[in-house]
Amino acid sequence: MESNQIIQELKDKYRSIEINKNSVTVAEEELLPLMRQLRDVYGFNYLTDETAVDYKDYFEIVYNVCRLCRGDMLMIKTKVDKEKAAVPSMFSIWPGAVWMEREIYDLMGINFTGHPDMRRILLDDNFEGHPLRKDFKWTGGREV
Amino acid sequence: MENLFVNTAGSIRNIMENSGLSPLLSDAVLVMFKLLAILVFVLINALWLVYMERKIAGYIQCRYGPNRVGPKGLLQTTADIGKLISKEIIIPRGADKILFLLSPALIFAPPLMVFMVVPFGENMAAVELNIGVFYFLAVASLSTVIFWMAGWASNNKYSLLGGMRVVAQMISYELPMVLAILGVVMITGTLNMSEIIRAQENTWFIFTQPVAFLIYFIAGVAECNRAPFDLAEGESEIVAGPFTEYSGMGFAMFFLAEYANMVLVSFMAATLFLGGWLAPFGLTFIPGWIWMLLKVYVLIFLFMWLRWTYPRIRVDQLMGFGWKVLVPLSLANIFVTGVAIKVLDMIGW
Amino acid sequence: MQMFGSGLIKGLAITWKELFTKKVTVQYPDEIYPLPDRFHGKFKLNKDACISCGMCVRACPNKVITMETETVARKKRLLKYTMDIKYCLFCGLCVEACPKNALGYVKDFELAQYKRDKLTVVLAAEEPLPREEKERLEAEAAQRAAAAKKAAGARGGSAFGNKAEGGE
Amino acid sequence: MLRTEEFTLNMGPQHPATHGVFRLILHLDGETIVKAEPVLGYLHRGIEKLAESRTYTQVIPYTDRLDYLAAMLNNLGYVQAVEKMIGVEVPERAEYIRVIVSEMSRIASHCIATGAYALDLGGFTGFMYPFREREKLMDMFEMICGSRMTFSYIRVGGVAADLPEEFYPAIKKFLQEFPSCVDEYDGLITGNEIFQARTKGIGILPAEKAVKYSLSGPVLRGSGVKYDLRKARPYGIYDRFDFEVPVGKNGDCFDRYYCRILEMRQSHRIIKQALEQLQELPEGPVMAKVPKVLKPPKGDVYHEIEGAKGILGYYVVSDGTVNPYRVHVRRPSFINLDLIDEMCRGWKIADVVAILGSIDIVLGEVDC
Repeated sequence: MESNQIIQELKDKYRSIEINKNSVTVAEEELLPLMRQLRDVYGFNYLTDETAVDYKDYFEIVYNVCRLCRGDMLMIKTKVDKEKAAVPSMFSIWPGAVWMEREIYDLMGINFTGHPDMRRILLDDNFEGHPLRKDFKWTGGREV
Repeated sequence: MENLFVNTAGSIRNIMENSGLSPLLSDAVLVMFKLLAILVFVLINALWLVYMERKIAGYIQCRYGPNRVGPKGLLQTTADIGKLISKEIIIPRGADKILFLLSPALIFAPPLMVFMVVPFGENMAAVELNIGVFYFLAVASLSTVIFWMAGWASNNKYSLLGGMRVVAQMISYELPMVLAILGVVMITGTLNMSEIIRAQENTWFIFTQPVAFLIYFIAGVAECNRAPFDLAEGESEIVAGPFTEYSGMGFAMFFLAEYANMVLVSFMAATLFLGGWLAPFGLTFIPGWIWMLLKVYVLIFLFMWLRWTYPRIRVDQLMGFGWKVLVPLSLANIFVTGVAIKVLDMIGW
Repeated sequence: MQMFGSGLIKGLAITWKELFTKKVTVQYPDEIYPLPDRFHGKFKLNKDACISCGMCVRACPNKVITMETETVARKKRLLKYTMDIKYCLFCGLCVEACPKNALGYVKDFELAQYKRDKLTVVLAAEEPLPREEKERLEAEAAQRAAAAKKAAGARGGSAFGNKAEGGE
Repeated sequence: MLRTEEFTLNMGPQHPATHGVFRLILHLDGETIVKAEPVLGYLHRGIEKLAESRTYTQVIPYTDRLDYLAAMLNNLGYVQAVEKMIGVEVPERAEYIRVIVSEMSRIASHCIATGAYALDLGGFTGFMYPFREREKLMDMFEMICGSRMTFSYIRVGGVAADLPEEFYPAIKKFLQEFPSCVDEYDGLITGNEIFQARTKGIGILPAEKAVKYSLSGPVLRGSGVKYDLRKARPYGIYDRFDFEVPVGKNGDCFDRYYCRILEMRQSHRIIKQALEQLQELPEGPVMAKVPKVLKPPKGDVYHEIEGAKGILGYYVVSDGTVNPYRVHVRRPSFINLDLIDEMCRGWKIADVVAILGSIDIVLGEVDC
């Protein structure tokens, strides 16, 4: 089953899907059912990467899932507005997302609902602020 | 050359007797001299073995080993000891001070005490004890207590783990060592070391008791905490075991005691299994005590060779191997020796 | 599975063989291992080749190079060229960025210092020209420019076509 | 009944067997592990934040410092991601040099993994022999790009410079000796019964759990999952070489370790084929026509390669300016660690050292 066929099928099922050049953007509400269907029906059993990007007026979470048997990969994005900053966690579908989401929470400040232990992973526990945000202020250091 | 040391001892005794000392006093002074000689021998040996081990380790690992300090690196160990002496002895807070300072002082005692009994050559043992082997086994197991003292006193979790491992290891390898030596004692019938050596006139006990030698050697490696049984100070697991908290001279004492123990176990193996000062195939123009040293150094090379080839055994594998393999094997060896002695008696050998 | 001890014996055989193989150690202070010619070591600056364009300053990811220049008679002159080696990544982007290949490496890797401030390597340090020297040079430049304009004006009609008229 | 009490041991950031500043808080019952709590971040330098204020070429020296034991593979991953965005065509000669150099880097990384693993289990000599081979590789890297560990040699559009003349005899000599050296490791480490007793059946990782927890590289292949990006989704010119992907059977420490030994042999095969095909190539450029200052079009790209420790992915977002808007690195060592707690439970301290060594982490990559 080629990836663009899969995307077409998903498009009829979930209305909120937009297809851009190399990825598929889906609304936050339909994220979990879509991902579950990807894993169970289409066999995307391996979540290689999950990361977040801080654009001007929204965060964007980027998932890359792939099938070990055929090796092809799909990129799924979802938008999160900056104040709420919460997304359902992928732990229930791919437990490998645990540490990736903890790192996103730690560096970007996006909360993941349903995550087993939502703690910082890289920085110290009582560190204020999330460094990878564009509006992160800090003093000292050689950076301008 | 054969009894160089025996003659010197005799001439010292005559000098003292002529100068009017009572025989008892001259005896005491002579024993003092012997003990002093043994102390110097053990310390020089410990220093030399550290250098030898690092050279052999280097050559095995396609590098040179120490060759900068002194001619061909010979003063390396003295430089190390000098450095360690100048280091500050740090006593961790909450450590049991008395035990902490006592254990490095005591660690050298058991090996030195046993060296009194070891026959360096033809009637060259400092004290001709007729329960020599028994005395060796009794005193050698004392060092377990000292390691545990060091482990417990330094109030550090790694040392505690190291100390407990040492106790478990040394006690459970004491048993196969005793049973292996029992095989030899059954043949000779005496516990006196010199007698055992004289009993090996025609065949060394390594040929009549190969299994006992193997068990004794493996148990010896475990007694001195040498690889592959160096669990006490497994660097990559519990940093340095009982002597993690020691610095300066304390650490040096533990470090050198390990080599003194190794020399001791090799001397015992040479005495019990390799026919002490007896020359192989009758080459008696080399004096006996040089043969003894040669055999000891061959065994020490074997210790070092093992250390630089094998990884470390895990604790429970070590115990399993000790109790489930070595002890039954040594019991079987005793049984076979007993039967063999009976059969040989019957056919009147 | 072969006999239990055979792996152990094989291990001993290997270490015995290695005991007698040739050793690989290089006795460092006495013999130095021959360094390849692309070696990224200490920096050297060819002062006269350097046109102080600042390409290397911009190419460095860690802002290691600082440069001071002085323009005399519309010609830039390099004054001070320092490299803060403790931040240097030795990636070589600055050497590649230099159009005149003025910056290069020396085959020397002993860059350690005892004091932190010694780590700032000064590759060029000239005094700014004294004031009267500067005026003299400016005056000369002004004469040369005037002479060039006069010569250009004399040959105005023929060689330059309309470009020269545009220049007036 | 004797009241026993659990005690916590700090296999702290400063420990001989943690391959860097990785901390594992062990809750022990005697010597058996009840709970192992990893603590990371002691080497977090914020490379992803730094990359946002550098130009695309200036980010390359920072990617060297991620997995500093296989820096070429980090460069390759980042550079191929940017090339995918720009759509530049890398010349043939540069492609071959990239394959040779990254496979050499993979062998160097596996040499350290094997050596450090033997050292963790106590075999000091087993540590020295692989390092001797790694020294030869590092000397060759020094010939090619001037530094031994942090190369920044692979650039967007090709490689920094062509292979020097004295490189070819050196690599040929290395290719001749290397198989006998790997046989030596086999004889000394793999065949050793004590080593097998310490690694066989320890830290079992079932295949579906490895897939569910997104592990990758020798850790995943040790559990029997045949997934190597060089075969599954070939990038660059990897489809021109024939090599196998070694796969373990029961996912214990020994299989993970042995996968690396077999991978070294396969990398040796790849380098040999790549060198032959490179020498048939006519002389040509090693760098495509790429502007001095790169300005990729707006957009993003996610590109994965098979790093030494596992799948190494780069997600680069560009907003059309000179600096990347966001660079995210999918770090295999970081993700391979998320099962460490479950894998260590019930084993002894000595096994935690064995399990951690078999996962082969590098803290530069874990903390990023």
